[in-house]
Amino acid sequence: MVASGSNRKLFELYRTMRRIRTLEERVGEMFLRGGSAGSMLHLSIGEEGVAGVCATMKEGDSFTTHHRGHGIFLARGGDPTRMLAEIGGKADGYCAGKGGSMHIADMGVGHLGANAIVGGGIPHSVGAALTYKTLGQDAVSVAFFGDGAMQQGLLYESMNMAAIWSLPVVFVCINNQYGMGTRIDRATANTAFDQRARAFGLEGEVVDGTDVEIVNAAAERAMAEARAGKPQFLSMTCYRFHGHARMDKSPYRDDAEETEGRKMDPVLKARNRMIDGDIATASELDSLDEDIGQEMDAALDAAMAGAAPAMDTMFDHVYGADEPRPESVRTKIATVLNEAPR
Amino acid sequence: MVASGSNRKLFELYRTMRRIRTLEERVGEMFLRGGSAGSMLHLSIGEEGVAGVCATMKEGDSFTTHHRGHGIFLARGGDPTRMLAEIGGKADGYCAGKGGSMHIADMGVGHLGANAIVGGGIPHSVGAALTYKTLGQDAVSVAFFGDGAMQQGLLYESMNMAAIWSLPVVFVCINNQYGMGTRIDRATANTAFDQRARAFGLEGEVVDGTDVEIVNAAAERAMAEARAGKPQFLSMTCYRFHGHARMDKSPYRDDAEETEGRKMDPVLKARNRMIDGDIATASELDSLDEDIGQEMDAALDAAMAGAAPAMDTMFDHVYGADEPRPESVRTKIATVLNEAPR
Amino acid sequence: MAGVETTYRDALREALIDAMNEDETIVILGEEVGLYGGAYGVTKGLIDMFGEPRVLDTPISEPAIVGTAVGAAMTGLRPVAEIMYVDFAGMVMDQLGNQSAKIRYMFGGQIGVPMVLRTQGGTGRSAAAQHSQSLESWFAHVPGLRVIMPATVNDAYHLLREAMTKPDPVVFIEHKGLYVRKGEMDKSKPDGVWGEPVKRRDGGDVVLLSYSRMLFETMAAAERLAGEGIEAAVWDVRCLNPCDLSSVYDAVRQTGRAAVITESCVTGGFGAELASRISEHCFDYLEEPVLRIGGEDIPIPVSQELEKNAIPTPDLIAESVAWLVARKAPAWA
Amino acid sequence: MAGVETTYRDALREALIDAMNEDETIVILGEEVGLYGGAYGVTKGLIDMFGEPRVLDTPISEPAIVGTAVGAAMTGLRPVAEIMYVDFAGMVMDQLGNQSAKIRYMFGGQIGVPMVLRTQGGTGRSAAAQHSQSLESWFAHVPGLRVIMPATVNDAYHLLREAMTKPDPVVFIEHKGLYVRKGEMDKSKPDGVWGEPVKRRDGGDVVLLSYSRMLFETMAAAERLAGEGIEAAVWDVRCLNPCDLSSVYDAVRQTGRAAVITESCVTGGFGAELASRISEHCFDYLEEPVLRIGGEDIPIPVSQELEKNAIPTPDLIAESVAWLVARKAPAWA
Ligand SMILES: Cc1ncc(C[n+]2csc(CCOP(=O)(O)OP(=O)(O)O)c2C)c(N)n1
Ligand SMILES: Cc1ncc(C[n+]2csc(CCOP(=O)(O)OP(=O)(O)O)c2C)c(N)n1
Ligand SMILES: [Mg+2]
Ligand SMILES: [Mg+2]
Repeated sequence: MVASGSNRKLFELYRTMRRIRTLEERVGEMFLRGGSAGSMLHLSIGEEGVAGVCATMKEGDSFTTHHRGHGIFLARGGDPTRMLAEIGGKADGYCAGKGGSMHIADMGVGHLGANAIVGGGIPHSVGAALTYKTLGQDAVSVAFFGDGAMQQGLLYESMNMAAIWSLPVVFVCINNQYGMGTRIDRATANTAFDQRARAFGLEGEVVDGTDVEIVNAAAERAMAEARAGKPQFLSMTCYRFHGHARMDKSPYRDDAEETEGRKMDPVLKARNRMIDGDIATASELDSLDEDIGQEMDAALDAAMAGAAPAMDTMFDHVYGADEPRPESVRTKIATVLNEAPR
Repeated sequence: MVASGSNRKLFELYRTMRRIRTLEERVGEMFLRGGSAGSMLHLSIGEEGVAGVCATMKEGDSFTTHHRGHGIFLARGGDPTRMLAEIGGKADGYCAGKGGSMHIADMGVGHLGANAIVGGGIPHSVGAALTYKTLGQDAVSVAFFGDGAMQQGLLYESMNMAAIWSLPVVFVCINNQYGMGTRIDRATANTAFDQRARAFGLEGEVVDGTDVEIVNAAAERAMAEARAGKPQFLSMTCYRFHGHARMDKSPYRDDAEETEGRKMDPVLKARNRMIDGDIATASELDSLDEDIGQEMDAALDAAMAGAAPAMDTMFDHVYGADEPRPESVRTKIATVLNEAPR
Repeated sequence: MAGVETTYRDALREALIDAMNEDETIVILGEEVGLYGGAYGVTKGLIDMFGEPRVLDTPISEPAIVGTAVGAAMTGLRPVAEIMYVDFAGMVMDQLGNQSAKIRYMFGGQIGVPMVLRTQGGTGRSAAAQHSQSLESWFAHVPGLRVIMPATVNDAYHLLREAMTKPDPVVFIEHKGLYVRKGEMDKSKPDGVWGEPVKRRDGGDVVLLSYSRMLFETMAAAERLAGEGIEAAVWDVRCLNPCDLSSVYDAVRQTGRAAVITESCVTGGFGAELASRISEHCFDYLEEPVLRIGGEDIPIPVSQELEKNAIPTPDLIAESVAWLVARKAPAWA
Repeated sequence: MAGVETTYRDALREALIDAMNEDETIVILGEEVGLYGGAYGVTKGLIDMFGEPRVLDTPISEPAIVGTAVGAAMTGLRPVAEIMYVDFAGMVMDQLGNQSAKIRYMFGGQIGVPMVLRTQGGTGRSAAAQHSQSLESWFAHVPGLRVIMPATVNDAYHLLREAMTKPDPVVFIEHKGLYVRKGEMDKSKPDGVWGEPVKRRDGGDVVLLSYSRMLFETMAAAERLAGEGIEAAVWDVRCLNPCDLSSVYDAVRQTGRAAVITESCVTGGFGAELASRISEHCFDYLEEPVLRIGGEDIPIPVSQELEKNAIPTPDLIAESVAWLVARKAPAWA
């Protein structure tokens, strides 16, 4: 059945969240099957509530993500096959196998790039917003980052600039309560992050990141304000379901905490709400989930079937077209020894 | 006459402030007479209220300053002759003519160093406080910096660490309302700096930096709290009387503003208060000022009479004693060419 | 159009003005670039001519200045960001080296970062250890960055103009000791080609390779050597990386002798890269080792006297080169 | 006391434990050094053994981590700060290069900064462009810093122990590809002297100079060359700066041939410094130019296949050296 209006909206948000979760599950599978490029893969399971933010972004808006950004990119239109291909370091990945999970990007959908430097991408969104204001474009840039970045000074320099220049930018902190093995209360003495934003002249809000409707409503407000030149900060509280990266078994937190934490499940919460509210039936949702499972299986198979980049592509894209590709070390050595005495 | 108790205190604070002002006037004179090492000399005239903070520090406490730190050092026991000698790049300056005005330091009085990097010295005070806590020493470290450093991310990283580790450190912002030609309201959208400190878990206060008694009372509280493991932030509002450095004529602000600003005179305010309160007579204070003038004249003459460092000292103190001094380029070349064919 | 005499500072300023008039996407951002006119006056008056936001005074937030420029460059602006002293590179190398330089590559060529980072370095003002450095070798070791260090007034104009047309980040390092230096600027005649060195003086006895302010100390040394009957060719590297040195190799193959003169301290400096390349490509022709004449391996002291002698002087250059060529060992040898 | 077989990681860990037991002023601070045990396990269990504050987990605030270590080192502690990846150097070069390295000098010798900055670099984990770099040349260009890069298990122990006794900041760069490598550790017998290279293999035909993980690729190449009748001496630089290379000069004067092998990209890399010094000091004896075999001048790509070939392989080293020595040009030449 699936009604219209706000019901329809919740249904779509659920679909997005389920696709994120299933994609991340496949990423984990890809690693286990030895198909990923390395083990530095950061799953956003438990953070699917970001779908509520992504749904408020329009075409022309841009965003930057951190090392745990698969879900955000998917929600903004990333193609799972090309995403998984890049995560596998394949030639037909979004970045031709050069960037991988931590450097995936797609200018086509305004994805200015994931970043392997905690906080590193934040000022890029400020810069994008500076472009929009300077060229009079009606667009907003959203910087997504984790709670760990709340301890990076660069964030506050970025917020301050956004505030003095009244830039259309939204800072979104995905507070999964951990930075690797460090629980947030061991990383800072004051976790009321909205205070920080206000102290630098922004408007800020902390919301339950596991309730996608709450996140969506807050993001709607924030995006509208940002579009009007009032930079915003939004922190969504959630829980990192799994280890930091694929090798991490989280020995630093006990099972009881994890069991509790995993009850903060944005996907399940939305599913139950739809069933309780007669927005959709369990079987409807089960078949949707199944379709998504098949979509992601197909994507994983297609991605893993892809080829590694040709060796020679290593020298592409170091500089723009006006500059010759760097000489290989082999060529350098050959030149030197050919010049040397016979 | 000069009474005892709080009156005596105000008198001493006045003496310190007058010595700061007169020393800075001599620094300006030294530059005009061509005796200073370069022109990057930053006078703290208008900021003499820091005397109120310095008076609350005990032996064993340490401090770091910024590029405008002459007054702070003098108030903590700096010897004007050796200070001016260093500012002149002379052999008998505090740093043997290697550091100059922006890198003056004296471990003897706990001066961990001035710094030419805006914000650069702040974490050094946090580190000193970490030492005191770790080794169980009853000492506090005070980081002095300007309002410009309020826009340096490093400050917030430092505050955050001080807060989570409950370190005995006091962050003192000397808000003279300018960073070079940029008035503070063009550098940030929210100048209520105490909010920033609280947002990171510190206690913070903004006070009138031109009333040395107010500054002193606030600093007393802050030092006591910090000693008890509660890091503090204090911002003292004042006005930079002169240009940023010796070459700057402040074309970016109009005379009317400067005239108004210079009315915020901490030295004059204390003097008038003492006269109005019958703590001291004008003539007593005039003769005190005269003595100070003679003291600083003598210091300037002695400093300028000093010799430049011996050329060879250039190679000292690059590494500790266990490492040979770096070879000079001359020696390197001589070695190479002596090895080469005759 | 004929050349005019002007200063290095004004040539840079005119390059910015001409480019901003032609290209509306160019914006200047940095500390004191607006009302103050730039710490060394290069952007004086530009905020009146172009207004905000094309000329933006920033807070004292170096990492965010560069990071903001990166994002702006990715989305349609051509930012010219200024870091007041190259000594502050240590605060921005992440945004510069990990972000701006690698974005094109990491993203598989999807996009570049067309920005210019203007900064200045070097000794000469008793500015001490944190305001007097020459750190070009840090940038030259980062693939994806282009590193430019103009010495002449005409290069100041033309290389900055060209930097503002490049599809990649260009680190443009000026020298605080050159701003008031006068020279001829001919907007219609560049000194040479981007990415290649320029010969500033002919000479058949030895090839001297330098850049930025040291070029003039080297020229002065060459004059002195001429008095002793030694003819030194002087080459200006200008574009440190990427850089095609083949013309220099040809010259060295003629003289069999070469020296590299840098203000940056010798150990780990860019002089090692230049000397290595010459040794590799001219090995058969070299009659003597390639000399590295550079700054002392020490922080820069504040005392004028020490500072002056912490870097190569015309005396040191001339005496070293005379020895290299004519085996006239100086007193200190 | 005899040697025991252990891993590079555990040798480093034991060095920290032994030193902390002997010197109460040593504190370890950095991201994940405590509960997590270090991103690569080097500090595993230390927080249980020594507790806080001797082992301090920090927020993700690299500049403040180093800055705090500087202040602590100036006031009586001996901090061992950890920056998880050398790639983050761009965030801390100011506190490291402008502060820790220059304080003794700027303050006229009043005080030093006895701290160790532990970090790790290099390729091998498909960690891509921002987690795979080799940036030692940045540090080696800063007077006042000491730069150490151990390759062997025994050096890992002894050099880290000695680093924790130095009166100045030591940048101690480990390699992510070596942590699980096994070797002998003899606490009573260091491999060699601090500040000097160590010969790892004898050979009269050519001298190969390397350090960190590339040492083992070079050793592998040397074995292969031996099969072709070419005897390569292999020297391990270990202490990059300051460093006394005179023993290497003597060796090169014997062979007349030398190559420098680094993982860092060639242009502006530390290999240029090593090659320049050898060319300067062994000029008369060199029969061939000193070869620089280094990483490609590109960011590190994520694809395993590309990553493997972005740095020197034993194949490349062996083929290049064979050509250098026996004039056997490889297929690609
Ligand atoms: C500047 C920097 N410091 C440290 C790291 C290593 N690191 C990678 S992710 C991470 C934790 C980040 O935590 P958070 O920001 O909360 O993101 P999350 O992993 O929880 O999504 C750390 C310390 C890094 N990549 N960059
Ligand atoms: C990191 C850094 N950025 C820029 C500068 C150049 N600079 C020196 S002082 C100064 C202004 C500092 O203002 P503030 O902190 O308010 O101190 P004040 O000069 O007002 O005492 C600037 C921008 C510097 N020295 N260090
Ligand atoms: Mg987190
Ligand atoms: Mg100020």
